[in-house]
Amino acid sequence: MNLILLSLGLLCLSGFAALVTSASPRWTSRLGSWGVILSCVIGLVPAVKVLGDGPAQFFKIPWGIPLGSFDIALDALSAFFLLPVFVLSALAALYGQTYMAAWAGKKPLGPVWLFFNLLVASMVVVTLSRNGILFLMAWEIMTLASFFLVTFEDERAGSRRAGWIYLVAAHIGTAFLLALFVMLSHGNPSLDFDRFNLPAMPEYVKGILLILAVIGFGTKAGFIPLHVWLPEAHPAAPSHVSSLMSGVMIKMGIYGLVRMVSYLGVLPVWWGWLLIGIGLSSGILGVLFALAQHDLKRLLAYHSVENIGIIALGLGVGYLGLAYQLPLVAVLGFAGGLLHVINHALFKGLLFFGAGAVAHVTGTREIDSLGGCLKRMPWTGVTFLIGAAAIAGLPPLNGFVSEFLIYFGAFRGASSDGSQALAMLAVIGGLALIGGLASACFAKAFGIIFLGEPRTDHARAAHEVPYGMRIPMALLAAGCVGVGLGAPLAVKILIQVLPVATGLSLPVIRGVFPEAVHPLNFIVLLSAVLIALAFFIFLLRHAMLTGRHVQKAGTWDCGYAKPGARMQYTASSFADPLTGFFGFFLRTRRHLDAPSGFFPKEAAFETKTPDIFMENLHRPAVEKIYAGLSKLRWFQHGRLQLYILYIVITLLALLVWKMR
Amino acid sequence: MQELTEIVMVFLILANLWLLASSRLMVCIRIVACQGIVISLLPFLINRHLLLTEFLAVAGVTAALKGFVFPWLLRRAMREAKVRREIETSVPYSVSVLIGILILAISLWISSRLPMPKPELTELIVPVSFFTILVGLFVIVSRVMALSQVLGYLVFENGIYAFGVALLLEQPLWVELGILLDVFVAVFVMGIMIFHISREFDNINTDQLSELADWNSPEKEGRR
Amino acid sequence: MILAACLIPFAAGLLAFFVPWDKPRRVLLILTALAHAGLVAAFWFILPEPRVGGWFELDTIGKYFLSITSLLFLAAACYGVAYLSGEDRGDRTDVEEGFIFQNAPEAVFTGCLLMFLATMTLVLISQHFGILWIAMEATTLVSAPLIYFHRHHRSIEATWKYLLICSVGIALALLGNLFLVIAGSIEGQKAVPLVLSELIGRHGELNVLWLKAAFLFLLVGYGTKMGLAPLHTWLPDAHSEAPSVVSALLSGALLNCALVGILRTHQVCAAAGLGEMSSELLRGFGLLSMFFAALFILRQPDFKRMLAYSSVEHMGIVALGIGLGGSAVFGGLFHAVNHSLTKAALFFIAGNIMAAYNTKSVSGVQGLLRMLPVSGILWIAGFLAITGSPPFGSFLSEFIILKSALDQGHYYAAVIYLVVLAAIFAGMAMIFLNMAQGVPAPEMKMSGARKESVMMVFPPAVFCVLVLLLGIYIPEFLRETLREAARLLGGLG
Amino acid sequence: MIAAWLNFLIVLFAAPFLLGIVNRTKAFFAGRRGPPLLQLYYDLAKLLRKSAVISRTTGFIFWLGPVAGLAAVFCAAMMVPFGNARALVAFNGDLILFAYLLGLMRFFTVIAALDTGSAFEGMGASREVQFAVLAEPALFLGLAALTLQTGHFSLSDIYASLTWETWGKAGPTLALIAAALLIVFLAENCRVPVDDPKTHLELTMIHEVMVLDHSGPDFAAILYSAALKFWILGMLIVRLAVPVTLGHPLPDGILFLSSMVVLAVLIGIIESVMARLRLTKVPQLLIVAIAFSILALILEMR
Repeated sequence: MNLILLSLGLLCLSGFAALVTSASPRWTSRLGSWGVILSCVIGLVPAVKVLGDGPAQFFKIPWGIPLGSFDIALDALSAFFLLPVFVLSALAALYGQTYMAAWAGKKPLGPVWLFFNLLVASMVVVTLSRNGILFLMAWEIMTLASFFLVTFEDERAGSRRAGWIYLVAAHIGTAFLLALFVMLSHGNPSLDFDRFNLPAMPEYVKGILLILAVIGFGTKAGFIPLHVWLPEAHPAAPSHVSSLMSGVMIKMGIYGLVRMVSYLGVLPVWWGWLLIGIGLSSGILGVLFALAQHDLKRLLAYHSVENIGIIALGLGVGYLGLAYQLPLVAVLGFAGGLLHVINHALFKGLLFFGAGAVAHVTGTREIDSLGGCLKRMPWTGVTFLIGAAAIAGLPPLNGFVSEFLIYFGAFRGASSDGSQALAMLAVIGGLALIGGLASACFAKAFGIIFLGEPRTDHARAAHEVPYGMRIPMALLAAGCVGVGLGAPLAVKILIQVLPVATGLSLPVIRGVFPEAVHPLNFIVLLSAVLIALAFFIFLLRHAMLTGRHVQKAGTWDCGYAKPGARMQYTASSFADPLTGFFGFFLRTRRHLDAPSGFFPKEAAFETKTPDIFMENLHRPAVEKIYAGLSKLRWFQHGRLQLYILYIVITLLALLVWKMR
Repeated sequence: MQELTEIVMVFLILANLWLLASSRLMVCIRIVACQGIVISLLPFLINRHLLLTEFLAVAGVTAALKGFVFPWLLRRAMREAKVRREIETSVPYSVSVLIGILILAISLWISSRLPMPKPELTELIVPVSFFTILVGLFVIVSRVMALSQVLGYLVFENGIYAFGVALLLEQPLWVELGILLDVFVAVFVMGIMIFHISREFDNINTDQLSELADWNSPEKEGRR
Repeated sequence: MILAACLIPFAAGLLAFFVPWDKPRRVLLILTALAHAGLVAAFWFILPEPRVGGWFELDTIGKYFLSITSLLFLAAACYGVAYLSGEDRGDRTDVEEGFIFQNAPEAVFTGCLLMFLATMTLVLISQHFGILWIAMEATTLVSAPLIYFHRHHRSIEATWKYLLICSVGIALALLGNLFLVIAGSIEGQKAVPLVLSELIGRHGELNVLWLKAAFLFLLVGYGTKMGLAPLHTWLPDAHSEAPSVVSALLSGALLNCALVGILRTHQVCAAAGLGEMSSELLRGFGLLSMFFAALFILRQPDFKRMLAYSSVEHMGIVALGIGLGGSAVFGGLFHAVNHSLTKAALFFIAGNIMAAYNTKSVSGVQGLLRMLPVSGILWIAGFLAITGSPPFGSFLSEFIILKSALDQGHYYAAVIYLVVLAAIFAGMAMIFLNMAQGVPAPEMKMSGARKESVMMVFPPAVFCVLVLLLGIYIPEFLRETLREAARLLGGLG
Repeated sequence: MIAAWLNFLIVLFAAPFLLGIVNRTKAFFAGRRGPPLLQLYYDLAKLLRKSAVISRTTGFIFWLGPVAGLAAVFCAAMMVPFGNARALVAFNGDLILFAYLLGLMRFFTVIAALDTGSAFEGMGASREVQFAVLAEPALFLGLAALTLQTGHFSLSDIYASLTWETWGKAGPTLALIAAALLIVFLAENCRVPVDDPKTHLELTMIHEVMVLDHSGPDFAAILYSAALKFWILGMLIVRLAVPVTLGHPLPDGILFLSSMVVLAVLIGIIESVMARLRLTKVPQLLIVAIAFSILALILEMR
């Protein structure tokens, strides 16, 4: 615990040190980023220790505010969520050091590092805190710190808008959490988690609590339709921040959900159904929206919604397994969902780094303006490819492992008797659809950005990024491969986590765990075979072609006279069949200036896919309510006589009411 | 003595109604002044044994303020602001009188709901003071000119004084004096403000004093 | 001792009217503020003796609010001196409509400012309802010239409305006091004196019917001054037209004084068994005020008006907290200090913004963080504090109130409370962030070369830091005071 | 284990043969003699001996596509049972890995196509992913229906437990699953009515257009992977349709092989008698497959 506290202290200290040295961009970045890296390394030690069968650690001191106490504990669940926090934060700091150098001298970097470090620190506290006030404070600091990072480029109106939406959404989510914590500690003079007094709670109150939790935490996690802030905020932030936000910060919502629900004891059956419903809608709609995006970071942001949906599916399977007393299904669901948390941190962090690298050197995030970047930036390209394959859930990478566990849990659950089977089948179908769409989407993103010929001068200007940015990407890519190939080992860390998350006893978990993860051995075996085979075939091909005359020629142009880079298929056209097919959900807006006349000059075709929830739900609702309310503004019309009349009427009304 | 008190009460009621019916500003000021003098002498009508020097002093000061100083302040403001002699109202005078009678009914109802623990107060004094208070408020609400609002405030104040006159006697003197001082300063400051309003706007109609608002009426929109 | 707190500023105020030179007068202002603050600080160590038969006494509630007032005044004095020296002599151009106007004489301003402190102090130290009333009306009268410092038609309008609405309201409170006298009148005996301790001590002898009526009148009367909706109508006008330093005092100190008036009555009612009714009304007015404030904060085009409505909101929160009883009283009282400090800081910064941008309109201000970095940061910090974001103190106080509401089963109140708070957050976020972020218009950069003077950012900075500290740690003495005050108001400590 | 290896080797060798049968059937229906049955073997041998022409636009993804694709389909083939004989690798949940390996193969084919920068290949890739998106749920739900029916989670176990009695018990269910799998089979293998492997107009092609630029050994790898994929998906249908167990590996194997041949003939017939669907109609066909799978599931859950 001392190490964790040390790490926290160091985070804050280095943040303020960075702020103080704001005058020198170099020192600011150094202090800020190395502070994060060092404290993450320090923090990893106890986290890993606890996960590796170590005892949970506690620390509690009183705190001079009402209802609060500085009560923190490091148990397996906390440690599990701390793992990606520390790893990705350290890498993001390293990456950011180079990435932010572009702004040196143009903008003060001190605040950026301060907020970055505070963001990391607040996430650590969120996972550790065992007191409602402490949790909420850390939660809000997390929001605020990330808000300031999102609006780093506040000279852009888009950034400001994104920041506002993010802040408001997060705050509304927090309002639900406030209610949640208050109700959990009903009648208690303290908000310590261990004093939550729940057995006495009637069933309907439990239902209310679950709803509050799912809305409050779901807003942060990005469950549809609470996700609207996500596609705005992630693209606006600097890339290392996007990667941290998407990779771990939104997972704090998942953490909160799992942690709070773990205090509720036996859960109603509909809870699992609800999560599966949320998971399906978030997963499918998230990936569909991603497919329709032209902005790389926006695309990645929607993929975060998708992956949160997958995690929710896993948890939903788990909770249904608990509700129907199917421990194996529960373990599989939870294991898949939780492992996906780490996996998503790895590959989404990697992808945002890659996106940042591309945007950094080309100056654009428009997928359709890029092309051919793989040759110009091989490191970025290859790592991005690994990330893309991983997020698409392809073997032998990590994304497949977690999705496999969820699938397997759903298959298991589907073939057990009980009404949960229907939900499980929905999970199977949904996951298959999500998988196909994600794979399509990343084929598009990777293919259009990195392959082919550069479509614009932006893309032609691409060059490899410095080592400071390459190394984090390479490490994360290695992580994706490592978790994929070391899956049986990777899931072992879950043994300690699952009792906390599921409420099942450790022996029960130990009983079903081997059966649950047994297939992973085969998967890893086949993955190894796959890689070996690919390598073998490559050698074979190499052997065959050596000595033969391999001709270089232009791409087969089907008889066109002069194929150019601009004739290449674009991302929009690539995705068009799918977006067209799902047009009902996407409501893509098309704008066509058709060529006309015998010698047409300018023609333009444009598609734009705004968020349907934002466009058709949130914005109109807000406008309606506002329009209704603004009629009441007549009240303040400026006429003194009537103002005095208000006083008289109020007085008379009170007299009539109270003196009857 | 009962009869005398009741006569005074009837006078107050009539004065209020007259105030509502009158369109002449000077007349109104005089009515309010008379009302103030009568009310300041009210304690002696209610309780004869109070002819002590200190109470006499208070009553004297009150009468002087209400009967002479305030009217003088108002007239001065009128002169300096070059106010028109006619009162402008948003409610016609005839309707005002009708509403006045309605207010009288309401006052009687309210006072019937509030039994006085002190029987020595006459029956009429409570409803009459309520009536005066409400008439004062009605004048503030219905009259357009800033000056008549001050007038309304004075009537309102008179009503409260009439109500409290008997009760305040039990309270320490200088509380009463403090209250009087406040009222005096209030009227004084209001007078100054009226002067400034007239200088700024060329008249003292409060219609123009409705620019600070969070809602734009159609006519205001049209003006812009 | 206790009367000195009132008399010192009173005397200084009188003196200020007659000091013809600016410099000494400003020094006098600061010295008086310092003296007052020192005196009030001393009260924390040596509780002053009651005076005039218990008419003037510093109980815990009074001490708490007096300290807030004094602190605020000290900051306002520092800020005010810087502010006054920045005001041009002679003809000035209006920021909104471009006409020429002049300021009121500075002597009048300073004098009234000091008198304002004196009258507010009097409100807080008086235990006698009559004196309380006199002082309350006096605060209106001496602050009216302050609002009318910039002499033009808008400030006249604001002053006139302030004067008339508050006078009418407070006159109703006088009627309420009279009812209180009747309530204390007993056949054949001398009536119960209007002193708080007497009224509470002899609660059994009070006539409940008249007490009820008295409470209603006092609530409406002082509620007008406190800015409870729908009686708040003067508040946005006065706050937006007054100089920022005055707005800060009005919002941070004066509203509290009116609150104390209501609290005193509430104490009597609670003692006489009418606590249920008075609490219910306070809750109702609290929620209504929050709702009305939200209505006008959303897309408010004038940032000073927005701050004014925010005061309505926060007074609503405090009233709600008091009305909820239990531990919410603690929260409500604690919220009062958070609100006062934050709001004062915000008004100070609003003054800085107006000085640099020459406008009160939200759309006219952009890029504050770039134009006035310190003010910009404080503006954002103030925004977070005023909306109750952790780690600021207002988060704690609002949370305690929420918890109490839910613990006691006031579910509807809790829901309305949360919804309104969220709506206000959204509305304010839009306003504050649009102002703070972005790039200032190019011509601004040229003209707005005026530096932020230390005196004009130091007071708000201190307040922001204080509110932040209160969110992280409440010192034991303050907790004890709040508990004690909450107990006096029938809440849990 | 040895039998499993043997079966695996048979698959590896026999896979191209099936395409020969399809082509011969089609030729028969068209009244032609058609290419030799072993034509694909000849093609592969020829391609392997040739050198390659590679586009200047491309990079390593271009050759990684065929290589990884072949490796993936190899691995997938290891998990597919040979009739009722257990596969080389069988474990609970292998059907998930099986489907995802096919997905991996598709992913690499698609990005290899995009690597050329050709508008036509991009178009093919785009269509490919569109159909795959819909084929995947159909496949998964069909397999889920099979696991529900049999209670097993491994392809080998599922297919080993299928017997005529199962048909007797749940005939309609199995028929629906088979139909769904057949549609998936046609789509995944780019057969009529989804795609026409014999088309010569780039604009209308799907799979073939993606590999326009590949040549030599790379193209051989692609052709061979396609043949393997044809086999392994075909097996899912064949064993479902003919769940006969004779009791001895040898006759069982022979029966299975001949069933595969029958399937190839059947595909040939389908290709001969049906026209290719308009591209916009293809998704509807796949939706039908999903509907079949769901219907099968509903029947089971009754």
